[in-house]
Amino acid sequence: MNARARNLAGLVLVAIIGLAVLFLTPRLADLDTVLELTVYMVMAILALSLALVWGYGGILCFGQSAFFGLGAYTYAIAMFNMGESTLPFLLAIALPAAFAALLGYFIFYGRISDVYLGVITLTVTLILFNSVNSTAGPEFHIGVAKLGGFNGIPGIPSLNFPGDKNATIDLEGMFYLSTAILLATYFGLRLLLASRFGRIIVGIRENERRAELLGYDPRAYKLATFTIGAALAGLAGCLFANWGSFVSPTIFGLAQSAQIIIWVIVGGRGTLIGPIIGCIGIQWLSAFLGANQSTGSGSPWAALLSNAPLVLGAILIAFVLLVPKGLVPTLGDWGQALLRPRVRERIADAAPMPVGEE
Amino acid sequence: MDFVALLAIQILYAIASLALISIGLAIIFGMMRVINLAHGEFLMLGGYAAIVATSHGISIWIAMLVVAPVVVGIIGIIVERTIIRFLYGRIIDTMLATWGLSLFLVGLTTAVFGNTTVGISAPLGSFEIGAYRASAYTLFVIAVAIVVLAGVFSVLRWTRLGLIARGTMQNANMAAALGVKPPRVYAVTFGIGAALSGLAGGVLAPVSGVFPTIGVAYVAKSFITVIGGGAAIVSGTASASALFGTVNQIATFATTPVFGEVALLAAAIVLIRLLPQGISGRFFRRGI
Amino acid sequence: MEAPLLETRDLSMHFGGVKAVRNVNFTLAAGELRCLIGPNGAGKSTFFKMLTGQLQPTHGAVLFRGRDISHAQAHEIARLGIGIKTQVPSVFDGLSVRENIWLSASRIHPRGRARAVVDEMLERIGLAGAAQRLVGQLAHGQRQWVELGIVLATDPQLILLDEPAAGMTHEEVLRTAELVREINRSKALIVVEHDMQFIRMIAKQVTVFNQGGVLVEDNIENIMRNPLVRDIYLGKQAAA
Amino acid sequence: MKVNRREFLHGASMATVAAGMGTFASRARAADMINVAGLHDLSGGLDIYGKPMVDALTLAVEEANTAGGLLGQQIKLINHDTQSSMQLYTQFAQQAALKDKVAVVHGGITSASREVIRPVLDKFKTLYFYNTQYEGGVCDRDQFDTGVTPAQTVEKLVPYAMKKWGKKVYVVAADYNYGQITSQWVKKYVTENGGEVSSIDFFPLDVTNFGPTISKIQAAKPDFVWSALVGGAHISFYRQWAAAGMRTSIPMASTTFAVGNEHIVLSPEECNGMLVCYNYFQDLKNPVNQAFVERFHKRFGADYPNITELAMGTYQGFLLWAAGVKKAGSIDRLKVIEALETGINIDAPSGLVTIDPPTHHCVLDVHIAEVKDKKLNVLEDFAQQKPADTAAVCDLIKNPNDNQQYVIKF
Repeated sequence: MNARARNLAGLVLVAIIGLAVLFLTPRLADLDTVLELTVYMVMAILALSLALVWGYGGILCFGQSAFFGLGAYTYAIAMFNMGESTLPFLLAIALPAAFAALLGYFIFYGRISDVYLGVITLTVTLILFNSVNSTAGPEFHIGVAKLGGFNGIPGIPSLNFPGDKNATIDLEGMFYLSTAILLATYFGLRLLLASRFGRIIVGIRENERRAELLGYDPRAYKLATFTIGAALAGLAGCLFANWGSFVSPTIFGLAQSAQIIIWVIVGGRGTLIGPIIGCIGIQWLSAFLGANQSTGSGSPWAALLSNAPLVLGAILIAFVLLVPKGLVPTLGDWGQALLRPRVRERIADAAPMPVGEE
Repeated sequence: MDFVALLAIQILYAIASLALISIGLAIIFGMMRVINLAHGEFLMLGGYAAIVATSHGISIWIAMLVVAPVVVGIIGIIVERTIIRFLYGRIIDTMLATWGLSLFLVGLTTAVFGNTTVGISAPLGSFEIGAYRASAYTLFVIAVAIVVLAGVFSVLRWTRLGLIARGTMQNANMAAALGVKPPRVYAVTFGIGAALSGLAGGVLAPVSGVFPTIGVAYVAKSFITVIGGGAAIVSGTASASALFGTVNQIATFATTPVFGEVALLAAAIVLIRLLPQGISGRFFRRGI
Repeated sequence: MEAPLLETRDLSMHFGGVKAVRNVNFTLAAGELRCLIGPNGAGKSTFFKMLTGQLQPTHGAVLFRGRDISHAQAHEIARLGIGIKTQVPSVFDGLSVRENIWLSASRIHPRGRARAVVDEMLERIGLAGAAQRLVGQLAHGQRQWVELGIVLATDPQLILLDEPAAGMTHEEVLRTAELVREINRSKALIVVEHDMQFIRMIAKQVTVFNQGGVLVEDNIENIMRNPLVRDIYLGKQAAA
Repeated sequence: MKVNRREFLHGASMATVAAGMGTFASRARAADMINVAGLHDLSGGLDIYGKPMVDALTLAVEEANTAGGLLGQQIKLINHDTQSSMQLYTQFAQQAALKDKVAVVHGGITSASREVIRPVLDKFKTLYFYNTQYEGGVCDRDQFDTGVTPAQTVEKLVPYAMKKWGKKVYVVAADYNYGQITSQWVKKYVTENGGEVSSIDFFPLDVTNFGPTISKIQAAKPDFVWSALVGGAHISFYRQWAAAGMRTSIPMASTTFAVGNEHIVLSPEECNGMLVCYNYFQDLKNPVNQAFVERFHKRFGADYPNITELAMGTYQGFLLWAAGVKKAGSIDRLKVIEALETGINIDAPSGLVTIDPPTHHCVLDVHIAEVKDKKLNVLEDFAQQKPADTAAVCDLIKNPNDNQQYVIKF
């Protein structure tokens, strides 16, 4: 079974599971489950955005939440001012992308890389956090939308079918939409990575200097990757604002940024399905740990297990020590070890080079 | 005029506290390329160590200057032996592991000490500058920062330990040549870094109080300071703290704390853009 | 006569106080094959780095096909037609051999053509059998070949080879020399090498670097006889 | 081939769904019980406030159950730890309404969390009690706010403090809408009492260095400082204030201090003499309260630091809801709301607490107390304060479909 056949099998499997979740969940699960899954799907899109930028582009962006938050705030503010969701939806994607393009130009054409890039992106989110966090006063508003500072913006109107502001999308609709967009994003990225562009950004990740000496301009390719990632994060932000009809500055916070990175590491860099799994797994875990607290009474063990940060932290540590590559690549290794000795771990689920095709 | 003097002290204090919370991270990151996301929790633990010790009747000075660093130093070594040592050269994995560690420590402290803010009142009382009064403890913090930086510098510069440490970080064989096991050097270095963080946490406890989640307030700022400072541990940390502290305080006085914070962060971005190697990378080549 | 393919004027590179390359005036005609020799630290690699835009000269100029490229970006120079094979093979370790070659071929060719070029090149460097293997898992010699393949696939007019025979078995050295001569039928080359047998096999003109400057420039026989060269270079080798 | 694929697809989808369901199956549901949900932060930055509230709610439910439950049914309390995360507030509010099918949700600490919960519970027609003191102005028939609002406390404390100390006030406040709005009320009452507010400074909740501000305050030389600072980080203000030797020279009043037990965390030298004003103090000398404190200590230990304003708010919130249910003879949302709108009242530890029908807020007693050696000594009582601020903008009897939080202009 060669690489391409395996990839094809993988694609088909993902497609089947994806469609199954998409169409069967609302029929078989109760509304609460559907809503819970909705937010996981939205976050998975966010995870994918970093999977592209970092996992494939090799750009360790510590501030992916900046674009996520910008998307959410853009949608909220535009929505209050316009009422019809088509333009706000597009703005929520375009604005973060534009912001990323500027920031990226500043970074990549300034030849800033690895940990320094991490710090700059982190710093940018913190600036956004601090600024937005201090807009509680009534004087801070854009059009009719009050920024609300720490408390954020509640009661954000939901998306509507393009053109008709009264045909708002209901809760199940949001699930279908989010899941569909997640699937679209996944397969879209698969296409992108199988394209010449995708090959080149992986090449640049592998050996930037060599790519340069072959005549590729790494700055331009990184900038493009960074911008696409930001657009996706913005899209996720828009959907998130819809899901909770709420957005607050914590969306820019350090915790949020680190969380996205963790999803990718846990799931596995250099894969797309990995970060999705990592994201959903960790989200579900923290929700599960928080639910049904045993207070006062109950054994000390119960109390300890209901201590969300403690358990989550322990799991992460155990993870990095035992499954350093991340879930999917490790599973992939095991699987492929059975199939053939050579392992193509680094670009596990990217389709092979388009040679011998057509 | 008095006010200017007061302002000057506030600026010095801001610089000192930045340097204090950063130096431990600077050593751990600068010498072993480990991005320790649990750094904030090391500071937090230092605070708790100092407070618990004081509440058990130990003199506050001993508690802050001895108990806190020793306790956290030991914790640091345990962490290095049980987690970090498996991850050298895997910068990203250490990030994930230490992030997990930070969550774990927050959860643990909450379980042990509960979640309310605890603290000890600052000793030394206050002093007067003309019409104004300020906490004498401020001056103490400044002094501690100076001593710590000078100490780290001289250890690295003149002692065998420092030589071995610097050597090992450049190449492990050198330490072996000097008849020292690299693993031990790593453990000790990490321990010292942790100890200094503990010291900082202890010294700042009376000022800011301590609660399990206080680490978050520290980690980003110290990380930015360290990177802004660049490779040279002492001169880098010192110069970056000086820059950021001054910017932050002046902006705060002139406007609001928020703007002060934003000004600090903006300064960091500009700095890294202009000097991608950090301040020391530009001005103190091959310095300490 | 026509303008030289490559020309440097007083090309110099200083690191702090150290003058790694000083006032080098060097010319290379189209289609020429030139060898650079000289002891380690003579400035050969720094010279290459400046030709390929990896370093910006402190002063002086590099002209390629009559155009000043002293301050051009590395990728711009590559696109103008200078390819380099570095001393330590610089390849895409995480990608397969085929993907490596494809990455460079597809810079100048559309998909379909690129594929043909890749197959061709795989044959030429004798790795068609290992096409699907990760380059990171290949032996040193093989990675040398891969890098050569990458460079050739971008079809540059001038190729810089930094110690192509280093760490090769005698057979591999022979093959490499053969390949270099073959390449030279269509392209100009500058080859940095220590292995005199290898140089004899390929070179007519040789330039000797010493302490960052050009010591002499002559045909191989005279160079071999030149006492100066013996002292600073062959002498060293004999002693070594 | 086709068959195989269909079979496979079938299998795969079932597997997925099974997995999906399995993960959520773990949460129990008891049809024969009345489910009540509590949404509070037991971890993360705000757990300081959450923990006592959860304890109070737990006690209230246990007492109700030992007393035979409600309408002959036992009450099942479901506590969710929202981990100081707005996303989890949304998720758990949804879960409470849809999966736990609760009769009422008690919880939410910051106004932010309330504004996250409120729309969700409105959407799914679930009754919601917000039991924290807050800035006022929420007007929503599906919701009750049992905490005190500025008009009930600030209005009393400002004149008291001005009489005691003087007319020039310097306000330091947390930079979010509670702090913003409270400081506006302070300004209003100070000027109405013929004083002046020399400055209002706002601080994000994570600020810990107050050196510059303390200097600014000294430069302004006010008669006293009004603090509307909130949260663990802001405690350092009082520390640094005392360390600078200011406590003795410039006194301080607050309607946020001690809500997080600051008066116990800080040493007497750091906060003695500060004036505060709340609905509840643990040392209130009335039989109901003394009995309550005894029960509370029996349940959670005599060393329990202090029963906070928020804890009592939660306890009273539950009692009010229970009273509503008894009167309505049903847990049906509308019936309970109507029952509560008859102006139900309870004889609570803090005194008489009555639902104010038009605002769904509470008429209750407030007390001014002085911090003295880690205790709060009550100095003066003000009976039955109305939620005048919210009442100025909200009348749910006239327009029951109103649903928003007003920012009260004056």
